[in-house]
Amino acid sequence: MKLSPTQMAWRAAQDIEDGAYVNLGIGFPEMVAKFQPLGREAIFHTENGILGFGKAPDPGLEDWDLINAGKKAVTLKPGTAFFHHADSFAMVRGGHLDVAILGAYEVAETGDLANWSTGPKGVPAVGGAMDLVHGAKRVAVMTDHVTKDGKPKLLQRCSLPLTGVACVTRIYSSLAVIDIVGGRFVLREKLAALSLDALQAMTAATLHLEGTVADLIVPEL
Amino acid sequence: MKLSPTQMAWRAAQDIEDGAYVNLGIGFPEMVAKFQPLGREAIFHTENGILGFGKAPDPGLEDWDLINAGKKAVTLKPGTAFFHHADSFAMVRGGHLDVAILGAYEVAETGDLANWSTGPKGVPAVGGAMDLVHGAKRVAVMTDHVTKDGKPKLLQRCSLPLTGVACVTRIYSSLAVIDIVGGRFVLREKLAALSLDALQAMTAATLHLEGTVADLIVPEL
Amino acid sequence: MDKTLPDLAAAVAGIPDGATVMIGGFGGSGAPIELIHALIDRFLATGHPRGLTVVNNNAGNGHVGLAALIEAGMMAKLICSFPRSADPVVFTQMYLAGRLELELVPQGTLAERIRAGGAGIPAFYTPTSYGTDLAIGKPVEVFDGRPYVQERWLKADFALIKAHLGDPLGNLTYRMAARNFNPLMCMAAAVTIVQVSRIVAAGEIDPEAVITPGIFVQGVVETPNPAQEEDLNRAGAVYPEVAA
Amino acid sequence: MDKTLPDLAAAVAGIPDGATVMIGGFGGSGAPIELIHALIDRFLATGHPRGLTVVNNNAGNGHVGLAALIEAGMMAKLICSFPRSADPVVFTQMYLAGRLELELVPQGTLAERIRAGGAGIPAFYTPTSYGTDLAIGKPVEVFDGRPYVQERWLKADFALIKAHLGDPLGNLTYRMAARNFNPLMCMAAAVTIVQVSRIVAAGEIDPEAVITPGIFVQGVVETPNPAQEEDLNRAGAVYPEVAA
Repeated sequence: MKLSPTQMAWRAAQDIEDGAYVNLGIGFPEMVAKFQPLGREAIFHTENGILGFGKAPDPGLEDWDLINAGKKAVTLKPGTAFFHHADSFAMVRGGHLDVAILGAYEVAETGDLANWSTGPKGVPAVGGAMDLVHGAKRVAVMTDHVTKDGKPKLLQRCSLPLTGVACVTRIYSSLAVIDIVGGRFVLREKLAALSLDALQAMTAATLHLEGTVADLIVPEL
Repeated sequence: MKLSPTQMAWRAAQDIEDGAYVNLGIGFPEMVAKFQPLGREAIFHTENGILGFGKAPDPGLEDWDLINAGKKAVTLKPGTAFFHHADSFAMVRGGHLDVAILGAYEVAETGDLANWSTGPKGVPAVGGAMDLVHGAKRVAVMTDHVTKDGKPKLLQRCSLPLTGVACVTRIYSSLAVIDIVGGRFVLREKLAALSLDALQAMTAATLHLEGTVADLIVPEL
Repeated sequence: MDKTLPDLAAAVAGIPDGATVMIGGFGGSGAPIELIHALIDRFLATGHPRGLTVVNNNAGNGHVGLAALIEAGMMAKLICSFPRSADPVVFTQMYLAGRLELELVPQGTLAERIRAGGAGIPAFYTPTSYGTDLAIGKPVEVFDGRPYVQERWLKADFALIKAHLGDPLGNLTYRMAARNFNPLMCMAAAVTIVQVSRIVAAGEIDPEAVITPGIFVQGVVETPNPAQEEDLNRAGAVYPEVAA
Repeated sequence: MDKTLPDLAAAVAGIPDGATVMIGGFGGSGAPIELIHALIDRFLATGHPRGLTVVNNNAGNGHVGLAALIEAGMMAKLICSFPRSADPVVFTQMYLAGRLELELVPQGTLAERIRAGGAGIPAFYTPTSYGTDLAIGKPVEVFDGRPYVQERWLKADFALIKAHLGDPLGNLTYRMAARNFNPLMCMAAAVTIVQVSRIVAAGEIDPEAVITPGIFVQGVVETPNPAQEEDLNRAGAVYPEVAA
């Protein structure tokens, strides 16, 4: 019993304010755009130089000059703007984004993130991740709470090569919503059917409590 | 017997190649644009964000959003481009200009230039001069050979605050054309009626000779 | 999202005493005269804001716009490249009287420092000013055998900007060379307030033609037929007008 | 002045062995496929240029464009941010076999290094990569209490660029997100060669709409109806075509 990536995306979407400027990482985080609460409209930024793009076009109607950072086709909306890569990362690095939501291999209670390299073997690829973690006012992570073989992904210290130091402020996991405050994991929400002990057992650093822990309630999707 | 500023501008214009990108300093150097030799067309850059602008409009037809760095009205030409100040100085600092022509208070045989401050009194103003002296492939100076009270402006070392170190490559003076090569003044042209000794007497650093010294011949203007 | 502001007074209402304010323009072109005058109006009515640090390429001309803001006594410090103009008497008197601090910055360095502020680049190296009085006290480093001066970013609390078209999302276009410092200052200020000649609906500005994307803009106020500083000065204008 | 080039072969004729070549594009969008293929044609006919250092955001996809250039064996080193794609097999095999050097650069740092190369900024500081393996060996400095990594400019001997409209002066526009790295690379290369869908007369591009002013461009070649890498890959294209 855990949230699907779609459900994690839904939960992450609930925290995005009306009018927020948001960058969604390649892959599952891209789904966040689909779940904007009624009456709120975020403005999405993609590293390759578009602000305020719309949803995917119908198949066959793609224009391959109009893609997002994941190389997927997107569409125009009233108010879309194009710009080059240096201006795009000025938006990122300059702190103009409100929220960035990224995937993760590991997150540490220090806020350190590892999401770009699984080690010295294979082909390393970093893309815009190292820039994004220093750019947005809030850097959130969307991730399964544990690896496919059941090992914790929320750790005291990351073991994989870092993407950034002390950069993550909130984790939307498949089991819980956890803030990172002052180098500690602070549990905000967890699945109601899951005990705190069970959640702690799947987390390799202490889950601190500040006030009540709400139930993590997500619709069937 | 000396060249007028207009005649200096004419002489400087003869060295500008067809298709050269050129920035002309505020004041007398601006006149260089009027004397492009037949069959050659330079492209003029102004710090405030125009490339390829045209001549001054007729009085009464000025548009004050279309001005040069000297705040004088200019006009559009086919192929004009607008850009912001950071892009404008990327052109300058990035070495994309072929020629910059500036005024001078003093020039040293080292290539040092002083043209922005007459000392601690009064209001200092630098504008784009310190950027331009490091930007263009050729940095030339247009200046009277001596001050109004007859003192040399071409010196071993500048006495006034520097605009740039080792930056000037050619001097168009009211008496001569002088290159700066390896920290020495090399005389290329002088007014025919002026003896080398007389010219040297008005110059506070040695004028070196390499090959023939041509006559500096300029039309009545 | 609607970043439209109702009027000029509302647009400048939030600027506090002691703020650092970037003001767009190169001389008069691109100078947000109406926003500046609204800020002067507020100061004359309330005594605030004062003690401002202003970033602008110049130091005003005549007795309108930036010069009028100096003349009103609202400015403590000016960061600029060229404090000369056809009629710089306001700045010159204030500066020579020691009532105004001046930080003189080469024009390209000023532009790049502002861009750096907007782009999250805390420092960069430039050949500009090496070996001159304007490099005194700044770190120097040699790259590829050539010396460069380290310069720091420049940020502001507010930017007052003049653009041509704006939409409710804050997307902007400019008019010819009135672009100059304006797009850079939009990036470098925490709160960027823009006067535009016309507010158009989102989508009316071609996405290819947007010069400042809305992410850099917090407020847009429509100001049709904005004054040109040059025209005002040729007419001998003074702000605020002195009663005859 | 006329920067127009007669054809693609002429456009790529001057690139020597060992050159550093920036190639525009983000994945397939904005990738100058026809210029790349012309360069491959030259290599196949003459054995030159080889040993190239290429700067691109990615490392090719399938067997066309950048991937085909790698597959032909012309590249010694790749500077990029993201050497993954739908079909990265060409790069991956070459890299894992040790036949290709890789310099991995965070995407925003790559963009800023290229801009710095074009803007005469030899080095700058960025928060990006601080504390990571990609900062190893780079100077770190603290500004306002926060650590930053020093990064160096990136320049090239040549840039191969895809734009939309171009005029004989070299003024360019781009098409939507195909803009990406292209305007930056135009600035950072000693010789910038651009394929455009259409060459128009000087003055036909609105001066406000020029994205790359001609000063950054040395040659323009008209290439109507340019191929999209994505379309080629979906059709299973291989360059050069293998005789059946």
